[in-house]
Amino acid sequence: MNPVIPILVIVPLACAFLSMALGRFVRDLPKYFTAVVMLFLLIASFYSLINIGTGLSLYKVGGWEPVNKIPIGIYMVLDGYSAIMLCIISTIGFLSAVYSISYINRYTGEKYYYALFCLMVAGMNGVVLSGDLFNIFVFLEISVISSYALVAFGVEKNELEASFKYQVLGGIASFLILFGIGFIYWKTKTLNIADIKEAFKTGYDKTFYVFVQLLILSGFGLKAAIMPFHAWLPDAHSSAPSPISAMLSGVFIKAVGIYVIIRLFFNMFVISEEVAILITSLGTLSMVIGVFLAIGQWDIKRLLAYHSISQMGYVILAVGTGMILISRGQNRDIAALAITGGLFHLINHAAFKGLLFLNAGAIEYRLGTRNLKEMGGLSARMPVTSATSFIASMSISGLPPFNGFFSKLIIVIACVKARFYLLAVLAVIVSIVTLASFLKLQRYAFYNKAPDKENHNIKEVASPMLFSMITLGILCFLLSLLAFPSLRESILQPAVDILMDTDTYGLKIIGM
Amino acid sequence: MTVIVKKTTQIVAGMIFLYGAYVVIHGHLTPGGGFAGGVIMAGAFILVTLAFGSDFLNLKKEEAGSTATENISILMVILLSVIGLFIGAKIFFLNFLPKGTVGELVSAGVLPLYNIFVGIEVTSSIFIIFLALVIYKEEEST
Amino acid sequence: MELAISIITGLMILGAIYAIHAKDLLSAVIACGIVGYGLVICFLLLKAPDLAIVQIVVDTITLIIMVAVVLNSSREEEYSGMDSQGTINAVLGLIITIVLFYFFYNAILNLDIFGKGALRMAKAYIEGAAEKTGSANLVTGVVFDFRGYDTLGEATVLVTAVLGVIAILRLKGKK
Amino acid sequence: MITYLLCFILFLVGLYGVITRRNLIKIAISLSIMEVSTFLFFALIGYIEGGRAPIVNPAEPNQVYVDPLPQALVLTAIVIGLATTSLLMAVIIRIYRKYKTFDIREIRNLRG
Repeated sequence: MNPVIPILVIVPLACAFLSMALGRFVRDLPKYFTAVVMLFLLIASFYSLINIGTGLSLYKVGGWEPVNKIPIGIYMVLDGYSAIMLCIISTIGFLSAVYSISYINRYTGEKYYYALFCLMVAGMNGVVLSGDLFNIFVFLEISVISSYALVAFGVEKNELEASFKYQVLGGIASFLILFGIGFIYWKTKTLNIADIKEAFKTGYDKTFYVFVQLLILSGFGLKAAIMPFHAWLPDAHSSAPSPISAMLSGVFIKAVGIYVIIRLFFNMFVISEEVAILITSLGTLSMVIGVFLAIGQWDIKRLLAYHSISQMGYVILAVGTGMILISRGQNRDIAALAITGGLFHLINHAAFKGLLFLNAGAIEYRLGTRNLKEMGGLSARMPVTSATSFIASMSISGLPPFNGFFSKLIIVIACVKARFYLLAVLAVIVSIVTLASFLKLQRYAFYNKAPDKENHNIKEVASPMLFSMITLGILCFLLSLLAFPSLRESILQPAVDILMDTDTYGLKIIGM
Repeated sequence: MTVIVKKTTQIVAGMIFLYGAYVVIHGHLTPGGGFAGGVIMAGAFILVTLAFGSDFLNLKKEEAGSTATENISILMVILLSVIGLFIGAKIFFLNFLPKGTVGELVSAGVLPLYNIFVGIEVTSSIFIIFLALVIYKEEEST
Repeated sequence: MELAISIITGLMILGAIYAIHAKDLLSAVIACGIVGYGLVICFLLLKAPDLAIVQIVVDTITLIIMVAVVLNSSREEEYSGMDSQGTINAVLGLIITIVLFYFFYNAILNLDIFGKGALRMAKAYIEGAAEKTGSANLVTGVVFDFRGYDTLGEATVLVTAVLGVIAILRLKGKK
Repeated sequence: MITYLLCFILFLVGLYGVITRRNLIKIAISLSIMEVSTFLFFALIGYIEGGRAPIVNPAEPNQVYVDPLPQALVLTAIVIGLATTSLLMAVIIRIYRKYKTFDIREIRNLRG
């Protein structure tokens, strides 16, 4: 058994508690310790991505072997799909932690911030690595509770209100998920995802099955802010401190929302056409409505938050298209292409949305405002922020040669090949509207004349923040290399294979 | 609070605390365990705080002490779970101590240790939550 | 057995409805506490003593915290009649609950009847747990040994909440 | 059957409360009612008729026990519920100090 798997969860947990215990004596310890630990996680997760290849690695916690082919302990599973997600979490996590070193010194209680940050990362790693339904719930709660606290970290009116809304909707989501888990246990008498898959394959009652899928979909959909459940996202993501906004938008909604939905609907449930169509239409709805809500915003972080809903719509749309094709038994190559596009966009979104929120944080750090109307002329005063923000804006709008272009291109090609022409057209239109919205952002924030002359002391932000922004800017270029077939096959293809392997995935894990 | 309340609390809280400790230590034999015993012990502390009020107790100091206890005990739980990675079969969460006979006080390997550390952790956590609310109220009003 | 639990659950529902509709916040909080104590009795009837012990203390502590919050602030629920948004919410809430109830009713028709469930994953726990973990209390055995990883997560959740509470109750957020 | 239905009705009462109430404390109460119903649901699933509480007595083998796994899950979930409730109460206290009201209609800085 591969000892890296539990270490990926244990190390951030231990880091959180150690920095709480030692932060009392050494004041500056938590921030550097957190950054070092995140660097370690970055190395470990890239190591596991390279190491895992097309394989599948299983860790039986406590060493409990299955009895009569029924798993009795908790399984942790590392495969291509979770390895990609781990890399996203640790990359953005590391850069946000570095960025926080100079950003968070405006706040009091820094050591609580870093402890909660580590706990959030530990929770997400736990969710991603888990192969057990209830274990997913427990680790989801760790990361979600720490994100509640981090959203309210500024303890001003807006932060508290956003955190309250988020907690209420998150609470409902948790209970829906818990009820869904109860239903699944009632029917199958097991909690292991692979085992549940095998139990579901032997036949099931239709009404029960649809009800459970709806419970799970609405529960995790609330966490992922898919369209009818999106109400908390713009508030929470715009009120949090900027590195946390980058984590929430760039990683969090993916790790605890989209990742789990995709994992459960491909590798636990037997894909049914109605639910596939439902997921695709929810994705389309998020994509279209999110962007139209974004275009009227003047608060820079709210604008970005609405774009997160819209961009997540792309991912769900692509994956849903793949699900429809699989459930209809049509061409599996096109389904694989659609899922590839979805996963590729997931990775890209983490890079450019993380960067955009860090840019917004840099602007807020110097100007003290988030209102676009009060900005202007920043391109001369903050050249690095301006340049990286330009890269990210072009990337999210899908202009070549940036990464967003390639993933959107793959999604559109897959939709056209699957003969969903309407979806393809909508995807292109939404991309154009996104471009318009970001041109507005660029113009008002960086190129317009400043509204008043008092901004003479505005200068570029400190070097840790610059480091994070520049690295993400470079990543926006480099990730477009994933579109090339050789890289795509070695990194994205294993994940897609795991998801497409709906028949033997469960048997493989139980047999291990 | 009146003298009667304080005197009664002294006796009752001690008994509640002992009962909680009993539940924690016998967690692997009788109903209860680290969580049940931990919340009972926290109840004893909360009772004392409610009865004696903040004039008598130095709340800030208590809170700092509880936080340290909590961190150390959760670190011990993690340590117990990680020890399995370094000895014997190299398995995370291995029950590495001898199991003993079912029904005896010293049995079940590491389970009593988990119970004790989780009990301490739960006690201090719930006590801190309570203290944080009380302290906040007082600081707000001054 | 089924009858007794149904009666207690019925009382809990009444308590819950009262808690939601009471004008006085203090009585609402206490009604909510009663719902929690009803759950304790259900746990005892359902042969779950561990849960009963934990729930009765946790419910009391939650009640103490909630009562403290209400007593330190206002007790009255300011409820200035129904406005349009309120009506929309009420209708929406009713529709959602009715639809969910209908789905639930149809979904559970073909599942195991109360008290007649079979064992699958838990069979190994009951048959071998005492030997495998050495613990006479099967729940402790499951919590700390078979699913010890969950328990680590659970303890972490509690610590996370503590950190969160301390962080939120700082007097000043920014320097 | 009827017990499950009543349990779900309890859940729905909580959900209805969360959707319709305008008072922060009432919303917290509704959430904790939903929480209670979920715990009850798990305990109901695990019950086996004629089963004993899951504490093994080595002197009496071959007994029927109720399913210990849902109980372990509820034990975990109760503590998680306590954690979420206390965090929610902390935020509610802060909000009350800032706005001097529990009414959600007056706590609306964030819109649009």
